[in-house]
Amino acid sequence: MAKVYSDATSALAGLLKDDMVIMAGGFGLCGIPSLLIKAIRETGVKNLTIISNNAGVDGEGLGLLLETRQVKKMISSYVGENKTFAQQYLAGELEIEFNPQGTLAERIRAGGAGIPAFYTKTGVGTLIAQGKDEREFNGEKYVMETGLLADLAVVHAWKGDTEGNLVYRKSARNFNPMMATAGKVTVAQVEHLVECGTIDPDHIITPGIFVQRIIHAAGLEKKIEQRTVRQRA
Amino acid sequence: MAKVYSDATSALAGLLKDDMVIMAGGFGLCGIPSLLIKAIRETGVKNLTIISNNAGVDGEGLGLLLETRQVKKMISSYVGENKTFAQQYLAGELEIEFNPQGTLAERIRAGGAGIPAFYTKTGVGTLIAQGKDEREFNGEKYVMETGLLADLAVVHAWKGDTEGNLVYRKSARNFNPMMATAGKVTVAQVEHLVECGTIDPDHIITPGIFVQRIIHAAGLEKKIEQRTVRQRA
Amino acid sequence: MAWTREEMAARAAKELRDGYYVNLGIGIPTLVSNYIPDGMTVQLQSENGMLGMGPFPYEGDEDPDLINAGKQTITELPTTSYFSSADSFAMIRGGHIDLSILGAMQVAENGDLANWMIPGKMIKGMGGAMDLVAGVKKVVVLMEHVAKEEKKLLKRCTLPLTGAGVVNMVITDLGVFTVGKDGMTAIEIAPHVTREEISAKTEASLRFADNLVQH
Amino acid sequence: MAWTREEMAARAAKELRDGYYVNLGIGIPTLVSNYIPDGMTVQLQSENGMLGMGPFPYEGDEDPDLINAGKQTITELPTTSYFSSADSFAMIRGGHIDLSILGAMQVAENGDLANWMIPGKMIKGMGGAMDLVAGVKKVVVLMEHVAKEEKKLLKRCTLPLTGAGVVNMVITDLGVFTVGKDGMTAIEIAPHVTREEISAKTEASLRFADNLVQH
Repeated sequence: MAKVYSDATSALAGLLKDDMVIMAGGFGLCGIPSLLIKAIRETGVKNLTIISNNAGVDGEGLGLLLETRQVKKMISSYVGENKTFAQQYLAGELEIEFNPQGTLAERIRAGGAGIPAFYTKTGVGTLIAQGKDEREFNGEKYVMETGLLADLAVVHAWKGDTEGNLVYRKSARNFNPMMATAGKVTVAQVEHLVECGTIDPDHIITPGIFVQRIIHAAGLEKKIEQRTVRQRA
Repeated sequence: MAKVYSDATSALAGLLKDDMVIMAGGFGLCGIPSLLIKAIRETGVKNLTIISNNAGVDGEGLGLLLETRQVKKMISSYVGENKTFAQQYLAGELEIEFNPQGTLAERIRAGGAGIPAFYTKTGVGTLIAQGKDEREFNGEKYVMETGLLADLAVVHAWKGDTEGNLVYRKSARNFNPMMATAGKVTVAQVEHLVECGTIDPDHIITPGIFVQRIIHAAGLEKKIEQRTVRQRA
Repeated sequence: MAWTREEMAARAAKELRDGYYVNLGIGIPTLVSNYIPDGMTVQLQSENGMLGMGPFPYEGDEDPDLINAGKQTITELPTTSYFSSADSFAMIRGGHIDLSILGAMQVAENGDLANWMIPGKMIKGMGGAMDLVAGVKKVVVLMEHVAKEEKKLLKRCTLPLTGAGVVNMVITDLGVFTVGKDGMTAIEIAPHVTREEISAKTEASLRFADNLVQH
Repeated sequence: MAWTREEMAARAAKELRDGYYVNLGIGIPTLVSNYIPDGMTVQLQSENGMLGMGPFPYEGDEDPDLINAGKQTITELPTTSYFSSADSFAMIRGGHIDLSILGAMQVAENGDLANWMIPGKMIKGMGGAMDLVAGVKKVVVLMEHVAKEEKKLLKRCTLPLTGAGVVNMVITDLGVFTVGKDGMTAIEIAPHVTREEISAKTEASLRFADNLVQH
């Protein structure tokens, strides 16, 4: 069962269809599966429901799929940095379901872990709890949130081996590990593709069982959204 | 806030009282907080409720607390290897609450993660589901299980730094990371105590926020329960 | 001539497919790993927190930090990864394991499975069995057809259940049986074993498949 | 004379304790990290998956894989650890963070907080704010007392809530206010600010503490 594909387009072959649900890792532009998103755009697949913490920015990340109007609905926690998004949303062309960031992260983890629903304090007494079951535990109110699954998860990792074991680098980890567990099929782009046995098995964050296809994203250009620096003394 | 203590006894000082709930990491005798268990025994604290996947063996691990009858109740998934346990249980001197292993692991994770309850397929239609809420999601039945917390968690790790960041080695990881998150206070014994900055921050499994006290378990003797080997060709 | 334990394990190994992730229970199921066909890649999961389980170590190489769910010393492979028990059972509960092969005391024609307690006897606990049968995509039971004169393929389990309606296939020393919505079906019979013998030793309503294989 | 943003941040820093784990919101709260007293150890959490957040990098040292929850480039410290968003919010929701300091549009006398949406305007989303206010042990709001003539300390929030009954303390340019079961209490007043000015600029029922500190 060879998991390694030569490029993003071949790795996505046969996996895309209109109206599907796709999870895409990343926080802002950090740790996003940029090559896989570009390849999705090229296929022209449409009416997508995208589960991703953010919606990219104009011309980068998921912003690319918004430009081409391939997205029907976003499930996100924050979409502030995207003019295309704002235009389509205000024109009623794009649906959005806001989830608190921690609830979104936990819903994805739950989906991958076979947990159909869980209770959280987050959002109790707010719009987020409307229409959802509430229940008291130890005298405190909690709201029920459901697990999320996707037809396809696309993730970015720092290093991966031919078995699909993944490790992430610094804050580029973010949503990628949970999404890898919650896609019926998960495709990973990795900056360094290595042989099995090269990564210390105690350091692996995503075991290969969760990754069906993997590509080497050589020489990837990674964007910085907000370059903040301090002066040298 | 110095987290490093000189030995198990001083690390537990002020934390123990009768009738408390203690979580103890480990699977079988693998990755158990052996020094901390011995120190708990020496204090004579009693009527303990212990949450641990197993109950040790005679003379090792939690078996030591059973010998001295310090345990009132165990919450475990499997207690097969312990004669003291069997005797006390059959004499009605020891309570046991069996949890499926995955449910136990998830209840502990949920406790530490602020999730008071979740649904699982595990145990539906069995004794385990009796008296628990059941609910259907997508036409399938699930049972509600609640989060678990403890007054104290004692865990074992391979390496730890002075901030309390922990890494585990091979299958000695098991229940330790979740338990570290679910104790009001968590005390860790580590085989290698190192300075901050020594462990690659991408490799840390338990961030120091979860560990209040830490001791160096130098030259620890680790037991093997079932020595199985193959012959050299 | 009923199958031996080794033959039962070899038959169970035919349920493996290339790329499968598999959890093997204690006892006869453990033997299945000896029959993985050459050229087929199968990763074994150990529910205490390991994927890619290797064979027992050479004498002197035992590592107390490296055990399987049966608490036996084992080894790692180039594909190995380690994770916590919560992550391990997230993997199991979430349906990521393709196949679980485990032993049983009783299996009912509706797929119910009992393998963890006998009322009145000391209860050791279910360990990870309830999670495995509830979560794994395909559950194959490997057991003797009859134990101490007691039938084990039943209309209804008399022992407390490990899981309800969870078994997909049973392999015994006498044959191979599928379990589905339409009940239990014999699809293979061990050499020199007769339909009559199987019927006599089975309480469950049993259909014999049209394309039944008599080994 | 109302406090400046820097003075407000300095006052908020007095809520820090040695060994605290703290999450700082975007805006004025970020400035609080400049006022951590010498010799006090405080670890800053960034909810995108980092504990032990360091200062901005020197020019040329920016790393696209190392950003905070405001998407700004930052650095790591010897104490730093990284984790997933699920683990990060497990930490937050589970009550492991001691203190959250964040901005707000409105705070009500019952501790309700509104800081994520204005009906009729483009909604950007709540990000991690709802999780933080629901999960963190102590929530301190740092904001202007009045914005564009609109009062912000109210009897009831008029904007959609971020959390109900979650605020423990409010620090504005005019003073410091605790929020508890007995409502809102002014405990400190900025230099040259009068009780009358505060009362006039506050809709919430406000008690002045017996041991009120007039700076």
